[in-house]
Amino acid sequence: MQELDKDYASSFVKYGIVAVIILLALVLYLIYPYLLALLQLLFSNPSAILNTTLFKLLIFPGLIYVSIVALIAEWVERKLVARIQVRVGPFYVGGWEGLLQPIADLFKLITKEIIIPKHADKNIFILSPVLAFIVGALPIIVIPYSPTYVIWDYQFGLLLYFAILAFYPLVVLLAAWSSNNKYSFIGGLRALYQQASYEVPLFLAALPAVMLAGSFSLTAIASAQAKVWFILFAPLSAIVFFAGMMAELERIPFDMPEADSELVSGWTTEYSGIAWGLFQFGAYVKLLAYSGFFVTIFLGGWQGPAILPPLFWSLLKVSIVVLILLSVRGFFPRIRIDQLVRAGWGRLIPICILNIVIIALLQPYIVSILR
Amino acid sequence: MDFIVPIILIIFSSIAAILSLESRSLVYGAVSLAIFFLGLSLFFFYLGLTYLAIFQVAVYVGAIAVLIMFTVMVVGEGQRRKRSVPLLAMGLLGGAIILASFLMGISYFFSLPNPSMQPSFTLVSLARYVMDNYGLILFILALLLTSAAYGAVALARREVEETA
Amino acid sequence: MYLGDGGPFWFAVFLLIGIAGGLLFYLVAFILAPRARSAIKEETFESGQIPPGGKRVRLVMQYFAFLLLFLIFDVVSMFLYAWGASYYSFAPSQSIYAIVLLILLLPPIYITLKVAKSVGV
Amino acid sequence: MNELSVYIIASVIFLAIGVYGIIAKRNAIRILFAIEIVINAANLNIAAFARYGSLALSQAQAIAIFVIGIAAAEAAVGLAIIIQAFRLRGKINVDEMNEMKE
Repeated sequence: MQELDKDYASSFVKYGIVAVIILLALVLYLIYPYLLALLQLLFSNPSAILNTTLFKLLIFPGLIYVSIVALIAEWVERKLVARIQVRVGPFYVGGWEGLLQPIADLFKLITKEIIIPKHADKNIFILSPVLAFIVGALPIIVIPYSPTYVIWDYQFGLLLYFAILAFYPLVVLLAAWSSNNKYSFIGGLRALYQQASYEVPLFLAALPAVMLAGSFSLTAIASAQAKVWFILFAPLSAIVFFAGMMAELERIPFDMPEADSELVSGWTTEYSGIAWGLFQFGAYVKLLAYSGFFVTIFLGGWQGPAILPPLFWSLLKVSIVVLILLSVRGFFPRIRIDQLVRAGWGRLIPICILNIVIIALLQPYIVSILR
Repeated sequence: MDFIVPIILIIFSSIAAILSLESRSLVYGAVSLAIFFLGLSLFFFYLGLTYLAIFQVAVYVGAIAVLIMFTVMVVGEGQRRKRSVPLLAMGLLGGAIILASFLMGISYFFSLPNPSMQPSFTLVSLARYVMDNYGLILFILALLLTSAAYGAVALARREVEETA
Repeated sequence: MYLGDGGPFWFAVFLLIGIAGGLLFYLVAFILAPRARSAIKEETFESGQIPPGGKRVRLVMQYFAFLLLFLIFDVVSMFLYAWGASYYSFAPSQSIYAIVLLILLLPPIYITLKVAKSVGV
Repeated sequence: MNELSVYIIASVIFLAIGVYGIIAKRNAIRILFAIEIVINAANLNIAAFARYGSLALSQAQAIAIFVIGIAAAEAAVGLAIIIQAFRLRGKINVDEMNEMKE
């Protein structure tokens, strides 16, 4: 046994101080005029607050909403899978049906010790959970929940979404490599193969939506579906996108990177405490981001009968997609990595190409329907 | 006249580029290279070439940096040997010659009046350039990419056979 | 030019808040969590065994060919996006380059899959 | 000093760094890094002349994405060669790969 590393605690303190400095700089320099404006609005015209970007960023389609939904999704998943498997699931914490279980989990994780294994690359080991969380959370900035509830209505929103998620394999690979563990590294390589094999089907499956709307802006794509949802023009692409989405999220039929019966916990094996918690939190936020994206490009976004507000429809659709994604876990066994790669390249990409060619050739008919 | 942002970007990207070549660990070098690609995409974004900036991130960071990092992790650091001084001197000399000669060559740009900026672009004109005006180049590039895919698969084939 | 009230500004704010929030979790954990260290606890986890081998493990990779194909396809799909966004301004006959681009890349996939299958991966 | 020259100087700096790396490094992976830096320097030059020159922005982007496509093909083949050299020889330093000479 070799000597323990002496400056173990210093990296936490160092990064914690960096965090405090960033927050102070943000509040003091960047956003304090906006905060002041928000406070003035609070007294003069409270309903106008809902339309300020700072409110959107911090509260509704932004950070707090996403965090709460991620916590609820954890509870729903445990409860749903338990019911499918005729168990009870979380039951005691929080009175009714264990509703406060996720918060208890959060407190449990935050008070646990963070173990940094021997020979681990300390800086990358500590920073990669934060990066995984932020890469999962950033895409929600372009996803519209209604014509007004979008943080950044960007002209290239769809491309920006894919560009942000392109960082994810990098972060996974770094996390797996830095823990210097065989299980982690095998899990990381599996994750890389999986992400690489299913990113191309995702790109190609989202292309029909861009073609039909004639724009990269996600708001434009959603409002182009006022007459017909794009899932009717591109049903094959929607199926492929759903499969690719589950693979990118490492949900159960595609969860080889975390295969807990083979690889302990995949690429998160050496992570403990809140470091692991950040990975899980990031995974649920990413689930929400993917569901919102799927709803926007295939299921018409906020479109629906005008009896109820657009916000209701988009939240309803997102909840349904999230529920389907979560409940799949109870139904399917895990598939093998070679079956996964074979299905990704041999089946999904040709199906995507078929759908793109069909849409390209049927252009006159589509113009007569959509325009 | 707004020099602050480009100068910050130049410093950021140059440090990343130098670190990617000079860092001790190859993995840190690969991370620095990814940061350099990101810095370049920020340049493109600031110049208003948005599609190119996002293309750069998706291809360079999302694919090339990942592949390089994968290769580094599998191949390992290689044998670390002492720096060879003649090689280092030659490299520095080469870099200096490039820097000096190009700076001399372009020095007449410095005194020119500030050129006018191009207006922003439309996606349709971009697609017209890619598919119509440069259609033949695209066709040749498709052939090149196909042959590169063939070549890469053929080179990696032995690997597949051995690990099976 | 790009600072101020625009989207990139809020993007940067979001990024900074995310990073600072994530790091702040570490600070809270550092204050709340116990630190009972021991050499055995920091040993690399290997299901209770003492890990063999050196510091960094290297593993052989399968499916490397698919990673290279991924690189090629990434580029091609970005070209297709440039075409796809201006779908309505091209006649179907003008889209021939895009379709040729797509069809040309199917044989390498087929060959890679065949090679992979012939060696039983 | 005009704004165009700042970007050209940036591009020349990156080019010089890349040329230094190609000459001074012996590790094949580092040489690949240096080549990528050179290609990116070229792209930055195209982008700068598009913004401040007579090249249309869309035309410059078309040219630059062709360059990136070629760079991707080069990286794919280069990495396959590096992996293969490592498998066969167990080393990735270019000055040791001299079996063809003997």
